[in-house]
Amino acid sequence: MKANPRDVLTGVHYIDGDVAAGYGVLAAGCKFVAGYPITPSTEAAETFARVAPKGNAMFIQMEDELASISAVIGASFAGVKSMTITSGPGYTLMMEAIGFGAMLETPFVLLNIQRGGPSTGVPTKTGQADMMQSRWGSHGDYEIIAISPDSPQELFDYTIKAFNLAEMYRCPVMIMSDECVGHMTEKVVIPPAEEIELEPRRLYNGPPGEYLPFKPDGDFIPKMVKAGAGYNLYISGHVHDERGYPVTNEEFKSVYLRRLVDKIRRNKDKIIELKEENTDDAEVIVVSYGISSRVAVRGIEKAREKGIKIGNLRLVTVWPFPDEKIIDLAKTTKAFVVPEINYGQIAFEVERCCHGRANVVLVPHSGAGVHNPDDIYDAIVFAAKEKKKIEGIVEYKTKLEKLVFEGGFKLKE
Amino acid sequence: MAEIRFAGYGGQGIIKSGIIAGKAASIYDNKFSTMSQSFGPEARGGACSSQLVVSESKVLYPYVTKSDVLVAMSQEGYNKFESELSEEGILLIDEDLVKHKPPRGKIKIYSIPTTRFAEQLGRKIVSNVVMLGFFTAVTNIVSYEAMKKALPGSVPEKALDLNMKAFEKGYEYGKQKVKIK
Amino acid sequence: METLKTKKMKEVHPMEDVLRMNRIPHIWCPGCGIGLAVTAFAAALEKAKIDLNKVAIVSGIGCTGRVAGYIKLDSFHTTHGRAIAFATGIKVANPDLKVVVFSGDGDLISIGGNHFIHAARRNIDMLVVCVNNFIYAMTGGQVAPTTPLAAYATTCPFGSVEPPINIPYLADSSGAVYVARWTTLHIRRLTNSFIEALDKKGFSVVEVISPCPQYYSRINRLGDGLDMMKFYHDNTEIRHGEDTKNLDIGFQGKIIMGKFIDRERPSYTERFD
Amino acid sequence: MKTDPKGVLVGSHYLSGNHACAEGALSAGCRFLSVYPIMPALEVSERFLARAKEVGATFIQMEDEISTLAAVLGASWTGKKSMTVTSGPGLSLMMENLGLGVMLETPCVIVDIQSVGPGLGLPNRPSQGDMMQARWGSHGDYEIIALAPSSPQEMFDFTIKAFNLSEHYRVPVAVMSDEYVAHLKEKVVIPPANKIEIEPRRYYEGPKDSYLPFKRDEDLVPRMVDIGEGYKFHVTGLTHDDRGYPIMNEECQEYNVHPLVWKIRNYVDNIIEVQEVHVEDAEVIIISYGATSRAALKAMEQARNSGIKVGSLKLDTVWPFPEKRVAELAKKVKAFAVPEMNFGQIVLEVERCSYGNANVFFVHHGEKGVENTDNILSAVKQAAQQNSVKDGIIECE
Amino acid sequence: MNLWRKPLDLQDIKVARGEIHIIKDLCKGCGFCVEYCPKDVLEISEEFNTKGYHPPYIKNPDECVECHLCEMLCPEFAIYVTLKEDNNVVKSASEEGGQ
Amino acid sequence: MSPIINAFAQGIKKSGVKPAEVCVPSDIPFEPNVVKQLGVDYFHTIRGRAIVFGTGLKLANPALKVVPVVGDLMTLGGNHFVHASRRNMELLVICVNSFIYKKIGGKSVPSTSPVFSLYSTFEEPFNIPHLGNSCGAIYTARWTALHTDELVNSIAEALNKRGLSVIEILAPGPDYYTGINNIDSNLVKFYHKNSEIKNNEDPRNVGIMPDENIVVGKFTDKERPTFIDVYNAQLSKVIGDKFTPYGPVPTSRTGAGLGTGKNESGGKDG
Repeated sequence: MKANPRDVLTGVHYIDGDVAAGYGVLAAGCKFVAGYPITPSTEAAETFARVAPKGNAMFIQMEDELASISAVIGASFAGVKSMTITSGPGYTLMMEAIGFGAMLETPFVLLNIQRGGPSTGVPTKTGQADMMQSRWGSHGDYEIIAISPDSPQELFDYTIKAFNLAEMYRCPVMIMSDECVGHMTEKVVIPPAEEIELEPRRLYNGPPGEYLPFKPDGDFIPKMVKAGAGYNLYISGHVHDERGYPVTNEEFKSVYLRRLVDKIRRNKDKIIELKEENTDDAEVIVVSYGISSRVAVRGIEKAREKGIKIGNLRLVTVWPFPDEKIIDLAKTTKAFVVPEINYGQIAFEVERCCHGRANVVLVPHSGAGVHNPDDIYDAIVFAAKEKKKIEGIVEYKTKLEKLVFEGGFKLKE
Repeated sequence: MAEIRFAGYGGQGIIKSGIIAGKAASIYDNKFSTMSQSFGPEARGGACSSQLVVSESKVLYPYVTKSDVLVAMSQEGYNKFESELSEEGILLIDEDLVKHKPPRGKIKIYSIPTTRFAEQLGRKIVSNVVMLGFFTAVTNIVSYEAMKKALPGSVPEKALDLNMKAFEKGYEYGKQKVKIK
Repeated sequence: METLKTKKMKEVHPMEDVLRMNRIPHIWCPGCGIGLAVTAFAAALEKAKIDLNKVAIVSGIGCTGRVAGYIKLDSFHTTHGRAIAFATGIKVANPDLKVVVFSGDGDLISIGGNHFIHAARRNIDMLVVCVNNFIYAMTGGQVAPTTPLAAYATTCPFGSVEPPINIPYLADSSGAVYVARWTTLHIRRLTNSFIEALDKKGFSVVEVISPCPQYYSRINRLGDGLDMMKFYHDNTEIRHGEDTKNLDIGFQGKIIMGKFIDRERPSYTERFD
Repeated sequence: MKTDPKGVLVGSHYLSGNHACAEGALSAGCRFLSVYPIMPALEVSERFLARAKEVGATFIQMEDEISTLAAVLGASWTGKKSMTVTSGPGLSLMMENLGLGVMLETPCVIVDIQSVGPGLGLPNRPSQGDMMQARWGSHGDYEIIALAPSSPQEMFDFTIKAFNLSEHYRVPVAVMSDEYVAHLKEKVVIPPANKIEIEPRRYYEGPKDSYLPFKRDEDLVPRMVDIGEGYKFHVTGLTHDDRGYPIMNEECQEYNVHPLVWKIRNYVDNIIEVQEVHVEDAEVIIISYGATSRAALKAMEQARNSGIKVGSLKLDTVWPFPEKRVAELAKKVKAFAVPEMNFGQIVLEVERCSYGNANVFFVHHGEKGVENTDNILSAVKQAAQQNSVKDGIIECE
Repeated sequence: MNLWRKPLDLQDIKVARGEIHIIKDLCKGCGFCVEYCPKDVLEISEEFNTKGYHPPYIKNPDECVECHLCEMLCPEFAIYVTLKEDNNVVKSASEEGGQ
Repeated sequence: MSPIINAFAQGIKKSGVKPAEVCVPSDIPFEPNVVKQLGVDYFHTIRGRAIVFGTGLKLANPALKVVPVVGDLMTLGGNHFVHASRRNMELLVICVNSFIYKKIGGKSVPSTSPVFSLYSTFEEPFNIPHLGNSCGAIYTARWTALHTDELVNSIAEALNKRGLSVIEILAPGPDYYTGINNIDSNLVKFYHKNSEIKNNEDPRNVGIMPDENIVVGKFTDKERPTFIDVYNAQLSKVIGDKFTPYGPVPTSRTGAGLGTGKNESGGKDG
C-alpha cells in the first residue's frame, strides 16, 4: 500500500530529527498520537500536533505517560495506527503498559529520544542507556523490535519502517533514538507519497462467528479486527488462549506465551537490518548504533589511515539482537570495539555472542555528551595490538574518566 | 569543510542562528551541513551553543573539534569555547557583552555591537540576525544570497521585514569592518 | 553564626538564611513569577515561628520543581509528579516534621493528580504550594491541564480544546482543609496565606497564579512579565470564602482570589493512631 | 550491630514465604512499609500490618505502586528502614522511582513476588520473568543488588541481608522471590536478636555546615543524614555534584553516574554469594536460583544416582551476576544447564560468561510446573553426552 | 534575622528611611521593582549587566520609605532594603543579631 | 448472572444502542460467556487504565460507545478519571465500588474481608459523584447493586448522554482479581437497606460517612460540549474551511466507521 499524498510533506527540508520524526509519523499513516511533554522529545509531539489536522489525525496530550500509552493501545485496537513519543523517565513509566501491549499483540510505535539518566539525569543532553530497558523493562517474557536511527533523514525513514514492522509482527516497535539525533538539524528529503510503501493493518475478513483474535496465521501472527465492528471481542491482558479467554492452566502458558517470543525470534532474519563495511577481513570490528556510529566514523577513518584493517558494523535494528552475525564475525575477527553512551549494555550482548573467540572492548560514556573520537581510535589500536584472549569485557578508560577522576579536576556549573 | 560554533545564552537565538546558516548552506548553497545544539534546562539565560559543520561532502562526524569560526554572544560562551578555536580561526563577538583576551596565533577578531543595533532597530530579539549578517560578510562560508533566501520561513512572517533589516545592518557593518582590516 | 553586622558588610541579601544564595541567579526567565512565590515563601518561613530544622521541602519536575534547590531546608527534587507521594512517606515515617511540597501545575495536577487527590482525601498533614502558570514551561510551552480554553500552546497549535481544571475546587472536593489562591502580585497576602497554612494541621493548598513571559505570554501575545502583573492588578478580585466551584479561570478572564476553605478534619496520622 | 529485639519473633515457626519475609523485615529493623495490594504479595503486608503496632512500625497503603516506592524513598530519608512489596505489574510501575532511589542513593528494599507476565499474566502462578527487569528496568545506567530466596527460611534471611546490603551500599536492593516460594510453608527459625547482625545506617559525623550529601567515602558510598537534624541538605534526581546541586554537563554526568555503577562493580566479590554442591567433580552444572533451585537439587541427586556427575550452583545473589565464578567453572565442565521459569533471561548471562568453554542448555519448565525435575534431568543427560561446544544456547524442554 | 517591614513605632514621628541595595548581576530586567515602587525611587538604567540586561538604578535615594516592596517583588533576589542607620527610628532588639 | 451485568445488559437494550458498537475496557475480569451474552467488545486492561484505554478507543473511532467498567476507579486510575471528566471525554464510566468501611448508617458493616481493601479501613473513601462533578462530569449517579430498576434506567440514560458520565455502583466484592460475578450478596443487601434515595442532591453532600445512611440517586445531569466537539469547534475557528471535522460519519455495514471513510489506512474492513 502507498502512503496517502495528503499525509506526505514531499520536498527538501532543513529540520531536526524530532521534526523529521513528526513528519514521518504522519507519512506512515498514523492517525493517533498520545503524548506527554518531556525533554528532549517534545518537538516531535509538537510537530505532529501541528500537522495532524492536515491528515485528519488526532493528537492528544494526556495527563501522564501511563495514560498516553494506554490510550495508544486502545486506539490501535480501534483500528488506527498509533504511537507515543517520550524520553527516559516517561519511557520508564510506560513499562507496565508496554508489557500489556506485547501481551495483547498490539501494533504500535514508541519513539524514545534518549537522554542522560538514571532518574531525571540530564534532560537536555544525550544518552543511550535505555537500550537494555527497551528489551527487558517490563515484567514477564516478551520480545519487541527496536531500531536506532543516526540522522534526521533516518528518523523520518525509520519511523515509517517502524510502523510497517509493528503492523507486520503485531508487536510494539521502539525507535530508540537519542537527543543528539533528535536535536540535530540536517537536510531531510521527503519523497513523494507514491514512493513510500506502507504496511496496511492485517485485517480478518471472515464472518464474525469464526474469528479467533489470537489464532496465528502461518507466520505466527494473528489477524486483527476493529473494535466495534461486531466481532464481540474478548481481549484479555491475562495469559489467554486463541479466543482471547484467560487461561490459568500452565500448559497454555507455554503454548500461548511462547508464541509472543517466537514470532520475533523465528522471524529475526526478516526483521534485522544491519549496515556493514569491510567486515569480511577485518582485524577489529566496531559495533555501534545511533549517534555513536557517526562519532565512531572519525576513529575508524583514523585507524584505517594507520593501516589497521577495520570493519564497521552498524546495528540499525538493535532488538532482536543479531546473535548469528556476531557469532560469525567473532570467528574471523580479533576483537570488537563497542562505543556506546552507557557503561555497557549492548557490549554485554556482543560479549555473549563472541563465545570467547574475540575480545570485546567497551568504550563507555556516561552520557550528556558523545565520545571523544580519539578514545574510539585508541580503543581500536589497543584491540588490534592485543594478542591474547581476554575474558570479560575490556573497559576502555576514556579521557573523560581520567579527567574527572584523576587529580585536581573541579566541577563547574 | 568549515566548523562553526555559535555560543551565547538561551533567548539570544543562538540555535536559530545555526539553523538559518545551516539551511542556507545546505539547501540554497547546495553544500552539506549538520547543525547540532547544546543547551541547558533554562529557557532564558542559560549557557547555550550550536555547532554547525558545513562541507562539500556528506557530513559523517557531526561535531566541531577545532572551530574555524567562533561566534560569541556572551562572555561565558567566549570563555568556554575560545580554546577550541583554531589558530587561523575567526572570532566574532558582541562588543558590549564580550571582553576578549589578546588573540592567539593568527586568529582574526571582528566585533560588532549586535545587541545595541538590535535595540536600535526596535527589538533586542533580532540581535542574532544582526550577527548572522555580520557573519556572512566576514566569513564568506555561506553566500549572501543563500542567507537571504533562508531567512523567510525561519523567522516569524510578521517579523520578516525587521529581520531582513537586521541582517542587512549586520552585513553592511561587516563589509566595512572587512575593508578596514 | 554570622551576626547581622558582618552580613551587612558583605552586602548579602537578607533572605540568605532561608535561601541558598550560592545557587542564585536561578534558572527562571526574566519576569517569571516563581521567584516571587519563593520570596513570599521565604518571608513566611521567617515569620512563621517554626523550627526550620524540622521542615522538609519536596519538589517535582518542571520550572517550579527547581524551587527545592534554592530553599535552604532539607530539600528534595524528586521525579515528575511524585513530590506528594515522596512527601507522604516523609510525613508518615516521621510525623514530627513539617513537610512542604512546592511544585507546578503540570507536576501536581497533571501527572501527579492522583497523589494530589489521595493525599487530600487522607488529609496528610502537608502544605502544597502549586505555582500555576497555565503551561508546561520547562519543556517549552505545552498545554497544561490549567491552560485556559482556546489559549495557545505548542502541543495545541490551534488553541486549547480542554477546559482547564479548577485547582481549588479539586482540592476542596478531595478533602483539603485549607485552600487559598493568590497571584504573584499580591505578594504580602500570599505570604500571610503561607504563614497560616504552615500553621494548619492537614492538607493545605495554596495556588499561586504566576506569569510565564517566555512561553505562555509569548505564544498568546500577552506581553512580558510586567504586563501580566498589570493584568493581575486590573483583573483580580478578592472574595474570601467563595464557593470553590466559582473559581474557574477563563482565557484572560477575571481571577478570583482569597482564602476559600479553612476547616478541620482529622489528619491521616491522627486517624492511624 | 545487633538488631532491635522488639521486632524479632524468636523461635521456630511454620511460616509461608510471605510471612517469613515480613518477619525478616521486622527483624532487620524495618519500621516503614508502604504498599499497594497486589497478588501474590499481599500476605507480606498483612503480616507486617498485624505486627506493626507492637513493634512500633508504620504502614501506609498508597494509591498505586508509583507512589508506594516514592513514599518508601521519602521515609528512608527520615532514618527509618523502609521497604515495599509487590509483584510484576507493580514492579513495572515502580521503575521510575527505582531510578530515583539509585540516583539519591537511598537505602530501601523492594520485595518482588514474581508471577507470570507480561501484562496481567497469571497473578497466582509463579514465574521468574522479572529477573532482567530488576537489573535493566529503569532508564539510564545503574547497578542494583538482587537476591533470590528459595525457601521461607531464605525469605527471612535474605530480607535481613537485603536491608544490610542496601544500608552498606546505599542502593535499593530487590528480593526477587516468586509465587511458589511466597506461598510455600516451611519451618523458619528466627534466632534471638543478639544473633542477628544488622548493618547500621552509615551516618555522617562531621560538623553540620560541612555536610555534603554525595561526598563519597573511599568505597564510593556517600554518608547519609536524617531529615530534620538541621543539615539543610539538598538532593536531586538530576545529575548532581557532591553538594547535591544539579550540574548539566558531561563531566558531572561522569562524576555522578560512574560511581553509581562502580560502587557495586568494585565490590562484587563482597556482595555475591552462591551455594555450590558437588561442583568439584562435576561434568555438568545446573545453575539455578529461587524456587527453581529446589528442583535443580533434586534433579542433581537423581542424575548422580544414574551415574552422571552433576553439580549445582545456586545463585543467592543474582545481580550483580557472579561472572567470574561461572567463567571459572565453564573451563572445568562440559556444560551448564539453566532451568528458569521464563523464556531465557539469566541463561543469557550464563552464555555470556562461559566464553565458549562450555555448552549452555536452557531448560524451560514448560507445562509441568516448578516441582517437576524431568526436564532438567533430560537436559542434564543430553548435556553429558554432548562433547563439542556448540554456538549459542541449546534449548530443551 | 528580622529585616521585614515592621509597623512604625508610634512614638517615633520620623518616617523611616531605607537604603536600597541592588545586586546588579542578579538582575534580569523584569522591571517589577521600578513599576511598583510607591515612591518612584527606581529607574531602569542604560548600562548592561554581565547577562546583557539593564538593571535598575536608584534615581531618588531620599524618597525610599523602607517599605520593602521592591525586595518582595523581585523574583531574582537582586534587590533589598535596609533601614538607614542615620535616622532616629528605634531599633528593635531582634535586629541586634539575635534570633 | 450478577445484578450489575444484568442491569448493564438491560440498560444497553433500553438505550437503543447497538451492543456491537459498545466497547468495554475494564480492569475487572468478565466471564467470556458474559461478554458473549452482552454482545459487546471487551478488553481486560491493566489495573487503573480502563478509562485511558477507552479514551484511545473513543478518539481513534468516535463512533464507538465506550463504557469503561472499573473495579476501583479511584486508586490507580484516580487521575485518569479527573482528567477524562475535565476533558468531557465521551465515556460512560461504570465504577463498581467495593470500598470497605467499618460503619454504615451508624451500624457495623458485616463480614468485611480485610484482603483487597482498596482503602485502609480508617481512611475516608472518596465522594466519587462530588469529585466527578467538580471535575466536569456531566452525569453522576450512585446506586447499590440491588437498586436494579434505577440502575437500568441510569445506564440507559447515561449511554445516550454526550460526555463523561459516571455511575457508581456499591457492590462489595469485585476487584482486579475476583471478577464481576463475585459480589458479596449479604453486604450488598446491607448497603441497600442502609441507603436512601435523594435524586438531584448536591453531590457535595453525598459523601459516604460512617454515621449516616448511604445517599444514592442521580446527582448531576447537565450538558457540556465534549472533547471532540470543542476540538472541532476550535480548529474550525482557527483553520477555517480547510479543516475537516474529526468524528464519525454514517456507520458502515459492520458497525462503526471512522473519519472521512476514504484513504484510511488498512481500510479493508467490510
